[in-house]
Amino acid sequence: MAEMNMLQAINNALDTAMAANERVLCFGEDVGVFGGVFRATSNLQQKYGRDRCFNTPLVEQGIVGFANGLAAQGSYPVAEIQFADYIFPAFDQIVNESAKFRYRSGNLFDVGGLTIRAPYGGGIAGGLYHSQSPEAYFAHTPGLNVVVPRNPHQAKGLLLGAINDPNPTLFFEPKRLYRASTGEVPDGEYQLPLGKAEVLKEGTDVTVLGWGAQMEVIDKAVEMTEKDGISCEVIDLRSILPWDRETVAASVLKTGRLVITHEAPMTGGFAGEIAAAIQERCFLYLESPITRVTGLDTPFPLVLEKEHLPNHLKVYEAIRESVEF
Amino acid sequence: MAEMNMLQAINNALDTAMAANERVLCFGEDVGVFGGVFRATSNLQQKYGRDRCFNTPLVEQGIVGFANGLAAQGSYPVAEIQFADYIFPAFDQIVNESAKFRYRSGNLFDVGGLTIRAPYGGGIAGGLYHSQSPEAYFAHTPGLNVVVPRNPHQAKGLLLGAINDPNPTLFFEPKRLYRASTGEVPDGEYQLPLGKAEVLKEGTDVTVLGWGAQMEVIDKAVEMTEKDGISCEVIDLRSILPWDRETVAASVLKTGRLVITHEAPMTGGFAGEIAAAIQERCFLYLESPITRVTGLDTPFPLVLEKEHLPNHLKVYEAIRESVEF
Amino acid sequence: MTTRKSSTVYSPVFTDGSEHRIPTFKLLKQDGSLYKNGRAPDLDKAEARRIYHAMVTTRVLDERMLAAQRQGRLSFYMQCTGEEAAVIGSTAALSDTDMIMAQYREQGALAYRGFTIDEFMNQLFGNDRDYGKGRQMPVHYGSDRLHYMTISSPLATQISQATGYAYGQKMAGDGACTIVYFGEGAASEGDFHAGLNMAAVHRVPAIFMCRNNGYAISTPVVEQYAGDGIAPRGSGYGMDTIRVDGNDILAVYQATEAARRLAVEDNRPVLIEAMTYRLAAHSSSDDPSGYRSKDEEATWHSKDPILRMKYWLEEREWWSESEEKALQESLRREVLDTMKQAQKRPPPPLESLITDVYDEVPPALDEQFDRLKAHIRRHPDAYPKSAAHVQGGE
Amino acid sequence: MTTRKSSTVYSPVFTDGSEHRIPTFKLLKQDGSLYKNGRAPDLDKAEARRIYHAMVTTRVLDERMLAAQRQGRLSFYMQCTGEEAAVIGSTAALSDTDMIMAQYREQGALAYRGFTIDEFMNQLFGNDRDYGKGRQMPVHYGSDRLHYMTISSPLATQISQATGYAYGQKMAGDGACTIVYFGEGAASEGDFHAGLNMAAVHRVPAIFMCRNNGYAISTPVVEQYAGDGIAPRGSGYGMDTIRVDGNDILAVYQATEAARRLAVEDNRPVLIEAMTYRLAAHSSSDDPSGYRSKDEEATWHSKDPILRMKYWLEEREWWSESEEKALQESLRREVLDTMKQAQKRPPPPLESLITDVYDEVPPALDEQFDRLKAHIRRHPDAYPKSAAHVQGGE
Ligand SMILES: Cc1ncc(C[n+]2csc(CCOP(=O)(O)OP(=O)(O)O)c2C)c(N)n1
Ligand SMILES: Cc1ncc(C[n+]2csc(CCOP(=O)(O)OP(=O)(O)O)c2C)c(N)n1
Ligand SMILES: [Mg+2]
Ligand SMILES: [Mg+2]
Repeated sequence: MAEMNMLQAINNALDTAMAANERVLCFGEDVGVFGGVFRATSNLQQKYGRDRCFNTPLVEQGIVGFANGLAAQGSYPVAEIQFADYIFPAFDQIVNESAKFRYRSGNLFDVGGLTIRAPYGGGIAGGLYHSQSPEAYFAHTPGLNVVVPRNPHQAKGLLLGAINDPNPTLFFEPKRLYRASTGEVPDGEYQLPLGKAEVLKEGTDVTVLGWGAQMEVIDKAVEMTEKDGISCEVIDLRSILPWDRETVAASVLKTGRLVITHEAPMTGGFAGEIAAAIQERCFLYLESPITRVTGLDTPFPLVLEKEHLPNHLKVYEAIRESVEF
Repeated sequence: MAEMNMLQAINNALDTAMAANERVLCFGEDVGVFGGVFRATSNLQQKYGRDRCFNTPLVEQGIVGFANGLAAQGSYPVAEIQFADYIFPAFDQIVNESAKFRYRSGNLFDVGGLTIRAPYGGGIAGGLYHSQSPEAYFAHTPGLNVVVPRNPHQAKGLLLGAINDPNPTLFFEPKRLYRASTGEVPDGEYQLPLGKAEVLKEGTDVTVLGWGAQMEVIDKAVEMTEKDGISCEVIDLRSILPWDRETVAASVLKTGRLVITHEAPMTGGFAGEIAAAIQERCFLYLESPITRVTGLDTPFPLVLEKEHLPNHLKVYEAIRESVEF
Repeated sequence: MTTRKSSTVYSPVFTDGSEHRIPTFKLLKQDGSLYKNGRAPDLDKAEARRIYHAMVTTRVLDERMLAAQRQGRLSFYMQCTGEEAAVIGSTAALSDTDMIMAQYREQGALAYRGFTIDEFMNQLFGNDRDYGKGRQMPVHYGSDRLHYMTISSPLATQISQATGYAYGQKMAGDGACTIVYFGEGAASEGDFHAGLNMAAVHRVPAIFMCRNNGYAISTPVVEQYAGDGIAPRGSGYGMDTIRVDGNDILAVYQATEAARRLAVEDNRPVLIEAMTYRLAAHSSSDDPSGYRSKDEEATWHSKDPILRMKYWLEEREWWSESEEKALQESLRREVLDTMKQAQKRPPPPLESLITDVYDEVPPALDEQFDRLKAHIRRHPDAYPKSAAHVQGGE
Repeated sequence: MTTRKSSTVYSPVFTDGSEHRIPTFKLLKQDGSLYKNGRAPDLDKAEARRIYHAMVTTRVLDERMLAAQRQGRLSFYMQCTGEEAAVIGSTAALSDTDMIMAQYREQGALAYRGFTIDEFMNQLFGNDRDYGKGRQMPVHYGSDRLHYMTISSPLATQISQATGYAYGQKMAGDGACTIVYFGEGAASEGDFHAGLNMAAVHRVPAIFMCRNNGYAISTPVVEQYAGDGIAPRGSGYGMDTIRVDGNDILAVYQATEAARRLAVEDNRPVLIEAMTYRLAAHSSSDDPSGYRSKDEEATWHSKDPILRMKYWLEEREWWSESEEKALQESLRREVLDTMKQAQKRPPPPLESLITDVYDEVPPALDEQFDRLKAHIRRHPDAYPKSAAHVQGGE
């Protein structure tokens, strides 16, 4: 065990994976000698050589296409997209190729070894193009795993889980936690399961659900509501796709109320899917409408970022409204 | 008025728009002398010249990038993507560029003149890559209009509405209706409003909502339910983004029940957004869970397409279940 | 960086590349004789006959299956006709374990590697023996046994994938390479640029084989690019490049053999532009009469790559008219017989709808499937293909 | 099609383009004198001084704003330092109404066109006078008045857009062209390939100006491409292409002038590769000491494009040391004074969060906004920037 921030935990996960399996490769823009613009791949080139950790030319569609080919060949590519906002040129390679590779070939070929890492989310004064949370764009794509960790311990365990999972995985890293979130991280190999939500706190009045950096926001909000005497059950979804409907439904069957929060705009965001599925599953048990606390239905702003983001105050109010409905 | 099929109506809309405004241009793969692989642009090059209707090189990201630039310059590009399945290489140009052009420039520049047409949907034995319904991928993107017509009359009016609307519009054409759907289409210019759903049939027991080719499916299903004595209110959403929550909510407040159907996979599909928003808006009036009848959470299959698609029998059963809940 | 020496000029001279047109490599004339300065590659009789056999197989298969499509037995088909030399000549120059990543018009490569008529048919009819489990349209073949990646319809996506695949081969050190086929139309896609540039930078053992057949559906090359074809782009990436007469089996073979050496021995990727012509329609859905002339087609018919090879074989007495006749007949018979069998076979089982999305079926999808089965059980007549599968419960 | 004549060879010769390296066009030596064979472009004194003024403005602005960033007054900044000649020399050779579509490091073009220090500052501080309404990060300038498209962070997207914009200019027949700037890193993106190929095919009046400054953040050109830079790709598209010493204001100017003629008079798009160097860090978030040597930086410092122009001006007695001093001082003062003003101004109004997503605010967004305002009214302390805007409101 060592105290690490999230970047260190990710770096440590990559190091662990590369040490364990020589077919694990890390690449992307500035990933090589520089160690990535956030330094998630620091020292990996020095340690494992230029063949296994390297800079690519500046072309996201190429990075993912290259990674798809490598994975089909049997390697374990871990491709970095410098910011999740820049993943869209690779959208076709991900949605039409990675996701459908196994299915269309009748399992003759697959890209199960593929992992794509990308820093995502707001809170770092990044404006339109260094703040987006694109998870919902990918969550409409059967064949993909979409995973988001909330802290260093989770980041390492889920990233190792992603690299070793036999399906292609998008791993979105909440970049505002990169240095802000610290905690104890086990040495060596451990994997956390994909597709499983985690109940972080049990409660009886309302279920509060999120992922990634929103878990911190939820914690703050829940702290406030507890002072008001409201008992919250807190769930970290962790995997957006496939998502753990069982755990969420079980919780809502108990609490009768659900508040979901994410940074992405509300319309078409993944909270919509959850709300739709849970109202269907828990219809007779719901005591108030399922509520979504999200970014506005706009591009991501800069100066008024604070106003835009679903912060703890907004989540707090939503919890209260849900309970007081 | 003339009897037309949907392709003829679309061709007629393009002809009307090009005749009315010399800044309207049509281009895309095989759009020129050939008139498009479905012949939606037949004769336009012959009529308006190679400068205003032309083939592009085979590069969707370029087609949309080019169209974005043209629109920023003040033209009205109508770009064709040969199949909606091939729109993903242009995803970045659409989601990061078209959608955010006006916002990021503080309204100094915009691409409001842009329209992107693409045939979409299943039912033509197209398998994975000639069948997709990608509307939900775009519906998570503030700044875009997403429009789907259900018949020739709607196709012409909505397409003219899209071309003239001061915001970038994705216009998805249900290709299995191209020749199958026929009807009276007015001569000359008329525009149907974007952002407005249409109530096609009033009813009291349950609201049945869809768009595009699913409207035909709904009609068949509703015919069956009426025989069972169930009164359905039928709504064509028409615009997926921005969508007309008012009309849908008003209907559900009346009927207390909602069945939504689309071809795309369920998870992350746009029915999820509608269900989430409507359960919030109509919570106390809902008499049964909002139900979604959709494609499976898989890539689009070929031989078992029929099993995969949300046909009238599945919609019919869902309506009955909703009413009998 | 940016410090490499380059010469200096003192007035603004522009180049559009036209002063260095890339020449075309040829060996074989249409009558089967060699050009005066040409030297045939080292092709023994068995290998030459294997190649020729694959070419004829491809041609016969294409003719029969187009006819079957016209009769309504098949929903869709695409012919390789006219491009057999470009495809088969290049595949033949490789090791049989090199990876092939094709576009969709390269059934000749599969025929050469030994994909059986039965295997073709099962895919074309999407029956229970189709490796692809009836999920993709006809001609989307794949074979792991033959190192032939399953075809994917989105164009050019395989190009950057080939770069990655070849990088993996280099890392594995198994002395294999990847050949990737694509049309001159697909070469306009962003993935082409990505794949070739990355291949040059990362020095992968890949051969980029462009079939320049004059058209992308209806779009002629003059509306596809303004330069001297696809080849000069290779030099732009610093990649070894060659242009070859794509209807010349010997030139294609020899160029690919040399390319493979560069790729495998020196990790130098190679771009080959094979100049050829799509003699048939783009696909069974297309009618080229609207966009090209009969004259143009006739010119290219007179350059038929199969005839050209046949004349060469005959000159060497490696092939005879009677063998030709026997082969054509037996192939036709085999195709027809096998087609009948394949068409009769049942569709893939209902489960194939939901397997292979992930390595295991996720719970939510399983639940959707249960509902589907129950639904089909209630309406067996509406689902004739699969009702039998669900009778008597799960 | 595919019938254009090309010569024939009878053995498999590969080319990787290295035999036709594209030369560099130069006019001006570092000491301000011309190369023997060079002839200066037709630049009068006023124009030369306008250019020089813009270069110095850019340098001073960059120095001051980087310092401001270091002091924490600004969140982010990017310098043009070292590349002023490539940017300003090219913009100066155009008509002031030609369209500019830049990447992000081309503030020099704006300075040349007359963007005021005040306008720069308002954007940098995202205040209520920022044309972009405080939505984008610093250096994402835009000006419709000056025909300068608002910067967008995703790289290379502006390249294919420039092709479309120029097509519109051609259709409008207004005799204007579009110049599009991008780095050699961005030239690896698919949109580069799309934009240049389409420009050549559709014959648009566009100038593709690649600033090859040796690095894309930390990635040196040897890890970006394996060929002879970006220029030979232009010939691959059949596009007129030239490579120019990007630190040589006269060569850049003359090359761009000639390019503009080709573009506007003959609808021939042009690719210019300007060889230069990013003297500063990639951005205020970057530290280049980890990926390049002091020596290399020093070599390029000795090729400073501003000094080079200054020496030339001085030689012609169009500029003096005292003017230099006065200019530097007044610029520094103006920058500092204006910065203070800009920093003090209020942020854009709360409404700017929701306007301009569409031409009109859609009802659902309006409702979200109402809820936001109500929320802020309940928690004014949490939103110091905007609480004032909603007091007493609806
Ligand atoms: C990304 C994408 N865009 C469009 C299509 C539709 N399409 C299929 S084949 C084709 C033409 C391809 O031409 P080329 O690459 O020259 O190959 P050829 O058919 O001539 O062998 C087009 C436009 C597609 N399959 N994928
Ligand atoms: C699509 C995309 N990918 C990645 C980035 C992150 N990024 C910003 S600048 C840059 C390097 C650009 O290098 P180059 O084009 O050479 O321009 P220079 O900075 O040298 O002027 C990168 C990778 C981005 N902005 N957009
Ligand atoms: Mg072709
Ligand atoms: Mg650079």
